[in-house]
Amino acid sequence: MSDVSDPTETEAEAEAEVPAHTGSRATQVLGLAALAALALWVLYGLVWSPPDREMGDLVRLLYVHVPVAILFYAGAGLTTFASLMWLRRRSPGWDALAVAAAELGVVFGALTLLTGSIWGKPTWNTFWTWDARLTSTALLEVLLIGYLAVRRVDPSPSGGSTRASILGLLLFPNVIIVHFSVDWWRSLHQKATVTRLDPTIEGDMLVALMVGMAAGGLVFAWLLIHRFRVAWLEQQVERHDLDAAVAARRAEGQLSTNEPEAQPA
Amino acid sequence: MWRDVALVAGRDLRIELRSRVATNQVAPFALLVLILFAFALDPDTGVLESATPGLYWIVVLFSGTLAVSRSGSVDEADGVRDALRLSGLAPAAVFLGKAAAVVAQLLVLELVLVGAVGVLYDAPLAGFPLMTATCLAATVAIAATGVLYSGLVAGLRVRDTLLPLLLLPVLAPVLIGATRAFEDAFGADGIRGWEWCGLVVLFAVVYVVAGCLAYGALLEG
Amino acid sequence: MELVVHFRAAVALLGRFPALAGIDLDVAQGQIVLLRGPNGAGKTTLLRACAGLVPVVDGVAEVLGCDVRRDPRAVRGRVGLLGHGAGLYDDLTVAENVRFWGRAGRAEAADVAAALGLLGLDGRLRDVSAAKLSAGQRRRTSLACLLARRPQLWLLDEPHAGMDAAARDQVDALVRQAVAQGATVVFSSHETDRATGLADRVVEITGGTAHVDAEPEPAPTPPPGPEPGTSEKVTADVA
Amino acid sequence: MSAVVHVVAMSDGGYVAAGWVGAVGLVGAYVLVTLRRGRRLSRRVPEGDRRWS
Repeated sequence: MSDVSDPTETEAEAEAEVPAHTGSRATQVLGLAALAALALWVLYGLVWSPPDREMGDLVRLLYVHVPVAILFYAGAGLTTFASLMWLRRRSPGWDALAVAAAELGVVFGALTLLTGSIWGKPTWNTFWTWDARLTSTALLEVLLIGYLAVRRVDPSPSGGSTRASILGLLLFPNVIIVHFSVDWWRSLHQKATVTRLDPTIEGDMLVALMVGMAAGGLVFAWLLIHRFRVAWLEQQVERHDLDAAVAARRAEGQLSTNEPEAQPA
Repeated sequence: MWRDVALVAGRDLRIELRSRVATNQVAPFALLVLILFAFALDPDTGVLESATPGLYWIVVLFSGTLAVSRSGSVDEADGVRDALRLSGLAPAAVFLGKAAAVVAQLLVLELVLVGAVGVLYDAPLAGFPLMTATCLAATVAIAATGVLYSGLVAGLRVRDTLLPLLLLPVLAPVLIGATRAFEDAFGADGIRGWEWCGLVVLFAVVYVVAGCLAYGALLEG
Repeated sequence: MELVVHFRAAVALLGRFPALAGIDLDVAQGQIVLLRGPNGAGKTTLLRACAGLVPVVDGVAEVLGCDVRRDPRAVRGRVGLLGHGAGLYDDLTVAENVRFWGRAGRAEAADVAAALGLLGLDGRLRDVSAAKLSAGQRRRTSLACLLARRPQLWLLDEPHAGMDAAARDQVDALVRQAVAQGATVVFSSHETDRATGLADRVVEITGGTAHVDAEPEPAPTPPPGPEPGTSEKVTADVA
Repeated sequence: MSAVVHVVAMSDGGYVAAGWVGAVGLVGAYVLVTLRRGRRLSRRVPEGDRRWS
């Protein structure tokens, strides 16, 4: 196995001694932007924006909850899209993107449920209610966890990807059907009592929400790139192990030609 | 194509006829759960009666998971997967055949369970056209989704535990729709049962199509 | 001479293990080729790769004119594999198993009946469920399933294992008959004497590679020659 | 607009703090895990195959 790398790439970084991590100039810039946005978000969200007339300071939880929830759905959608592309193109990059998006989706999904319940307790006086949006969000989280579970248990590289991509492909359609049916189910019993979010947010509060979305989006993108590279590295390690295994296998063949009776365990 | 579907369905049903897993294990399990619900929800307070449609479909869903799991394990025997891949059967035909066999078993089970809730829960059985249509649609939906997902976990050591985790959340809309339709059939007010039945039909169509398209890739995986 | 199997530097994976590590193999139409080698050498994987059941990830792999690396499905209807797993449904009888796999492979009812007859499964064993068969009887049933489909390429993994002497003679006769009818046979066996007697060529496999010059030496007797039963003893071209 | 007033005047501060700390904490922990995984794997892969560096 040779470690020869592309000369054009190494020249630029020659003296910098390429560090062994998943960062690059692009992610550093993105990371700094994300940090700046995070700082702004904290200032706007916790300090500069006024409390809501009805919700009081609890509105500040929404500056976390809403961006995180949107990113959760974005992660799930991205998983489905990447799975579809993998099934069509079979290029390993799409597979890596699907894992990365799904794992980020699970993290942001957990946060969505967590911040949602924390907001729900003082607002509705309960951590959980059988609202359509809550129920379908929880189900999506379970589906994503199942997706990752399948990825983890299958030992063969390509088999695991095929299984997982079909599961990933079904993910978003499932969410749509689940959401649609749950929405209809709840609207029978109570006329949408808990979905008052939109009307009262304006002015500085709207700015805070927007800054939150920008900051969340930047963090998500930065993290996605890093997680994607981790998945990519996993594929590379697998490939290198494979090369080594092929070499070892051939060597075993050369050795045992002399004595064909040798029986490797 | 349809000849192959019939061939595979016939094989699965014949295996069921010989091994009697559905009749000797799944059906008694379903009845047992119905009885356990009666212990958990006091029959005298009327809770049981109002919850009957939901309980009925929960039992069908769990039994369906067992039936689907069994249907998948039939093909886990040594060398069968290879033989299936070599056989020249279209993957979609294998999928439809297996799903059809599960549908046949579940329909019989549902008939038994309808009788059981009528007797044990004193359910006000009525609205038979709606009930029949819902049963048909929901059974196709459960079987198609189940066979597709059991193909997804085929060959894994943890397939029996993973299958319910993947399958049950996906089937939530079927549970909701079929339950509402039954409530309407049993005479509850203000529920448009036929529309709920339509939702279940839509779900069934989506999963039959998805299964036909995806099963080939799963057999390879 | 038309090549039925043409492998060049083929790499095939079992999970993450390269069971075939760049193998070369050519088999001409009408040949009977014995794969020999220690356990774990890659014989089984080679046979399965020829059937398009194991993904070939590198090199050239053509079987019956189909590229099994690109499209492993194309060749499957035309090959028959007798693997380690019987591929039988335990709850079905012998006849039901053979009929199911036969009909799945578009075999006529007559082919199914003939296959059962040729393997001596049309008597008492016919209606015995597969779960109750002995190892040798299971093997014969699997072989009947293969036979009913009339494949062009026979891939037999240890066809003699677990069988009594009479059944082994039966297998050898079936192989010769198939070749006489234009099929090609690749098989592995540990029964060295019997297997080399049956084979036109021996290929030694170790460590996932073949150790012969991969060009098929023209067999001393042209392949369509030998009549069933009159086995020509052919020296193996082991490197 | 006085910053201090709003911070002090939080009536449901506990919930807000829990939400923000939980969010930042969980994402932070995930960031650390991901970066560490990346470092560990990077060492096993030759430079040329890390296309970004």
